[in-house]
Amino acid sequence: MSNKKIVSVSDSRRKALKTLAAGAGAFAGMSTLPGLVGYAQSASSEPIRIGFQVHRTGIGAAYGRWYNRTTQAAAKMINAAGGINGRPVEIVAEDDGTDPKRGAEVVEKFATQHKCDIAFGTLFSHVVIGSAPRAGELKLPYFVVSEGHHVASGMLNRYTLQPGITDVKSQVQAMAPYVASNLGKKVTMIYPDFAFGHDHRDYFSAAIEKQGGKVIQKIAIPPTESSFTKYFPKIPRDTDVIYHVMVGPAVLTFVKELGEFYGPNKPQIFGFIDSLEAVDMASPGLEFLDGTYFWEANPRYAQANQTSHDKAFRAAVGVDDNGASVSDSKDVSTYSHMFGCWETLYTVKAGMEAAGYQGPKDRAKLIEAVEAMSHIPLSDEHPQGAKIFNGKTHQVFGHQYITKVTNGKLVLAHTTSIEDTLYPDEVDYTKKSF
Amino acid sequence: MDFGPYLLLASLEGAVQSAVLALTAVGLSLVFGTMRVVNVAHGEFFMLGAVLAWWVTTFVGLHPAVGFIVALVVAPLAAGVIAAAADLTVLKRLKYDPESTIVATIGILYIIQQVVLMTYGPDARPVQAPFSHRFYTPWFGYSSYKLFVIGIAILLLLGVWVLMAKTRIGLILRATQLDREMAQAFGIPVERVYALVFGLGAALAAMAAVLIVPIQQAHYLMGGDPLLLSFIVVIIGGLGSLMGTVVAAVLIGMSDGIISVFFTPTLAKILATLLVAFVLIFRPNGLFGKRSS
Amino acid sequence: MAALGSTAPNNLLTTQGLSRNFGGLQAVSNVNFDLPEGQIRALIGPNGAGKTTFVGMLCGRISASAGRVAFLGEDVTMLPAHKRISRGMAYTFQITSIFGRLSLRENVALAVRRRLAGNPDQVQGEVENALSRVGLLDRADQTADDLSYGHQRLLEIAMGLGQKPRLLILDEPTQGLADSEIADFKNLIRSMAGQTTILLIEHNMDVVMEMADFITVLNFGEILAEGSPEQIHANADVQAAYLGTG
Amino acid sequence: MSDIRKSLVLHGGLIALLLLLGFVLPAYHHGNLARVMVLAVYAMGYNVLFGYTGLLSLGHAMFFAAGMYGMGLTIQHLGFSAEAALLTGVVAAFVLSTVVGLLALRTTGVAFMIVTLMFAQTGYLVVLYFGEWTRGDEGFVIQKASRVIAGIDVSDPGNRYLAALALFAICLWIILKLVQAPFGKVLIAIRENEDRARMLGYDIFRHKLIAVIVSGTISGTAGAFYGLLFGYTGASFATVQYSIFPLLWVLLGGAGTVTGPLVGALFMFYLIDITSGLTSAYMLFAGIALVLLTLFARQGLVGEIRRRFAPWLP
Repeated sequence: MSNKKIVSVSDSRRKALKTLAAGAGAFAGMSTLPGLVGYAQSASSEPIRIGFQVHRTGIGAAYGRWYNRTTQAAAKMINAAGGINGRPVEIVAEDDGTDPKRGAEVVEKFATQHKCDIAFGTLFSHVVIGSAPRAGELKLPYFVVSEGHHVASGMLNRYTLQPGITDVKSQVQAMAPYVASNLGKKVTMIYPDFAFGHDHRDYFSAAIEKQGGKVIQKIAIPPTESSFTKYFPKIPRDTDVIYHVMVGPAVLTFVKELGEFYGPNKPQIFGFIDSLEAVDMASPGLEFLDGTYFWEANPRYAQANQTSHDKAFRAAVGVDDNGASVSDSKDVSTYSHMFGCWETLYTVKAGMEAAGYQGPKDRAKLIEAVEAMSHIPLSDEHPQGAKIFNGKTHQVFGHQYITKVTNGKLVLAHTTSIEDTLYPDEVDYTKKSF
Repeated sequence: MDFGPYLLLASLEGAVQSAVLALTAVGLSLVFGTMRVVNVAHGEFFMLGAVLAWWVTTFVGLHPAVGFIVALVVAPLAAGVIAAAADLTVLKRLKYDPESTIVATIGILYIIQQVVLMTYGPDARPVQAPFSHRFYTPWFGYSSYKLFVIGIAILLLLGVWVLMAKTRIGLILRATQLDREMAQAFGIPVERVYALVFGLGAALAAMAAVLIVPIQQAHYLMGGDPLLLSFIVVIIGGLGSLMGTVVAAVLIGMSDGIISVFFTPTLAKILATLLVAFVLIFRPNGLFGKRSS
Repeated sequence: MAALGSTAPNNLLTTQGLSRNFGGLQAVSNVNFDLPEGQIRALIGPNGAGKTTFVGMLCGRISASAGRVAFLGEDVTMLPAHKRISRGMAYTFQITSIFGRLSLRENVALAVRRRLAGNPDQVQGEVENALSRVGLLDRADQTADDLSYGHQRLLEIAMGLGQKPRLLILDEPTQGLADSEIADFKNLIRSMAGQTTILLIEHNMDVVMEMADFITVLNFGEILAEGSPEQIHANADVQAAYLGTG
Repeated sequence: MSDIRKSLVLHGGLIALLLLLGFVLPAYHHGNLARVMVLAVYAMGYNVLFGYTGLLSLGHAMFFAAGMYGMGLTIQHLGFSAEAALLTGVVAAFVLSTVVGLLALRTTGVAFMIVTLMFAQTGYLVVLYFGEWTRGDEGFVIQKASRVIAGIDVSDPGNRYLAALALFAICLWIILKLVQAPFGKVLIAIRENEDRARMLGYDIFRHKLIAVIVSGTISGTAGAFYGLLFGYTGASFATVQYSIFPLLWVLLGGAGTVTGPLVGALFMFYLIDITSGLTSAYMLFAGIALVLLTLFARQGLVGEIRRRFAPWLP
């Protein structure tokens, strides 16, 4: 963690300062601290520190590795192009163990020890929800890349935003029209029996009914499960489409066993790529997936109509045309999620530059600047596609992709419009105080 | 699906789980029975077996079957040696005091798990089955390899039984189990026997993992469930009773499969878990344990 | 002195048809036993005669298969051990059983406090009294594990004293004691005579003959004979039993 | 100076020190210490059962979670005030520990470990099963507005620290009183030699049951406060891992010592916080620490101090 060392250079001086401040401001309550510290910092023109909350260990580890590569790549790009407001960007990474408790502690560490300007990069929803309250209390802008609905649901606070990746509610509802009109109307859903799975269940059931379809069976798999075959008989015979979404180390087992169970004569199968993120499509036992469909936020395989932006993005992060690491073809990326880190960092850059961000005292300005954003065009900064950011709900909305497995590759079959992903606001964070 | 076939499938799944569980739990039971040590790190030796299997198969690289057979020999051996070393360096020096050994093995648990994390990484990696044949009933398809697992597990269990009942080593083990001091008096090198038993227990867990890893993937956190389950099995089976352990493994494995037929998955897990708790509450010495503990 | 088999009102403890079998093996069968208040009673018999099982049923460590136990005129057969103890029994284990990692003081205090949890000062006093009576007061603050075996036996007796029991059951108290220690022990028992009824399981015949007012001989779980030391000494069956089983 | 006096001075001094630290510590460590104090309360509750009574539970996360969810759910769905919600959390833990005690105490030793483990696992699955209300693994935020105890906003770091300290001080006092009272001495006696304690006339089951209830309720109180002070309620706190933690903290600090849990929790927290900067496999150091502990300091940090220098430590 070389980046840590850089931090410590000017650390001692600030520590001393801070202790004094603490002593003085003690009776006023420690909450006065960040302000003072901010003053100490803004004078200097040292790097902009971005606290990167990364799942190095725990069930999120595979995502974490690629989130890290993408983030480091983006930071490199930004710095090569002169940084933010002329200041270099420095990524301060801390492992949260994919655990909400540790996550909150890490956020505190960013704010109070590493003196980060913002915190960023969290994927797993329970870590986001566990950490966001602390970010709010510490008045630390917290840019998550989680695709959870927690931000737009209004559960969190003014300091938490998700400008880089569309949330699950949008993703799911945008799938319904295609599923209903191309795959079938009687759907059986298989999903993990926790909140993420319940979101899929609830939003998709509602969306498919709007399309005249119906979810005829819902199979919630306990997260502690490591073998799945025994649940498949619960799938009704008259199912047109199996809708599956799984996470965690057991995903490959799940898909393989589904294949063993059905063999050649299977119903239509539509899955969220989460079931196979970071898993090689060529893994033994996945042949049967040929002809099935997947949601992807960003197609893993370079498509025929690949944009120059996607090309540049792959080159920068080190991903080949099959979505695997250029250095190791077995090391498959989490391509449908990691772009969010890249795009979020560029949004932060834009926000800071718009706000004329100097230091922690300008954090509120930064939030307001980002809230002011709306249309985000397709570009090298936003290679996944054009987006609309909703300042009120702190949530971004973008195109979604449906790909079909053909000869072991995921080939683009459909691209949704941004409108497909929109839904009525559930909160207006701009009305909440800082 | 009709009830009959469903039950058949659930039973098959239960049987696979039972087989692997029995193998893992017998390892734990052996250690407890002979050494009176509760080995909390048992699950990590299981995990070690799976990870080593991945390494061996990728290293060998030839036909999956070859790699599999090599792994079936190498992984348990390596796990056994590591376990024996842990026994000689740590447990022995604790004089096998029950409380301290629990703490120490918790420590060993973390050490093994984290060293694997550092070297093998946090990913779940697949190991190819020695053969990937599927057979189809009118209602569902099923992997022949899973049946193969059941077969092998039964053979291995028979092997353990022969070892314990028919060989001189078995005799020594049983003697040590009955009365440590007496065994020592009769010139049995108890300390070496303990190291052997601890290694053997770990090897059995590793073997079970090699069998299961083509079905599941090798992951550094995969040790938790086998530990809990084999714990349960050993207690339900009556501490130290190998036969009881096997029977309990079958009961637990099957019930997990069958209960899932009748309830929604999570509810099934809840009921299965409660079932175990209440069996112990009303038969504190396990189903096959002697009355006085 | 109470006559054989009588159930006179002054009996502290009475059993009727008390039996216990462990899976077929009849350890104690149909014992009728009376213990008058204030007596020092010895319970003797060859190894495996069922002595420990019998007293185990008296104080509730072992449940009876059949028969009843009456203590202070009340049926206690169904009561758990701790309830019988709190009614005035005390039991010292055959194999020394003390709180090894605690101080002698605390060991005895645990025995005393059950009666006097209320007032610490009184506890203090009784603890030191009990310890001084077994001659361990000077070691009061040592850890029990550090004591010699003989002293641990004495500590156990001190715990018995600390309970101020109506009935004190001593299971082979002199086992493994040196002669000098045995002498001290005898004095200790004498000093208790009158205040406490004592049931003494003992192998050491000298101790038995010297201390006991009355002796009950158990053999194969049944009462073989009862009587004064002289009567027992003269009893042919008893000699046979001992010679027979060594 | 009498032992009671000594321990009064020691523990009084500890509280005073923590109070002082609350005003001088740099923000980061200030926040950590607040956290650790609440976790230490969890461990102190665990210690009553494991350290003093000698019963090894592998399921205390269920009590911690009972307190946390009793607090969180009533705020979330019934709009309870913080005070009422905290009380609900404590009551929830009390009821659960009573039921679990009555059932689990029919077993001993390893069976007791497994039964508690199974009950805790059930608790975790139940949280997931009722995801509509609990939001399962994701959990939910306790909104800032509801985090006000008696007019004091505990989302403010200064207040949070003082609240945590108050909780810690009260529990420290309760446990100190408990272990110095005859009742506590009996618990120790049961730990040391259950059969002997019974034959001194003590009702073992009753004492054990009360120990489970006290232990579970204190742990639950910690859970309720943790959720409120840090604004989050989630299922990860009900997992096996969180049943193991108090065991580790207590073992590190010293089982059967009043201050051990705090020392252990603090030690573990910084062990992880510091080593996580060196490697992602930071639990490796926890493992090594445990092994070394069993080899060279069987009684834990405070336990060793008591053994070598201060036998009077409660």
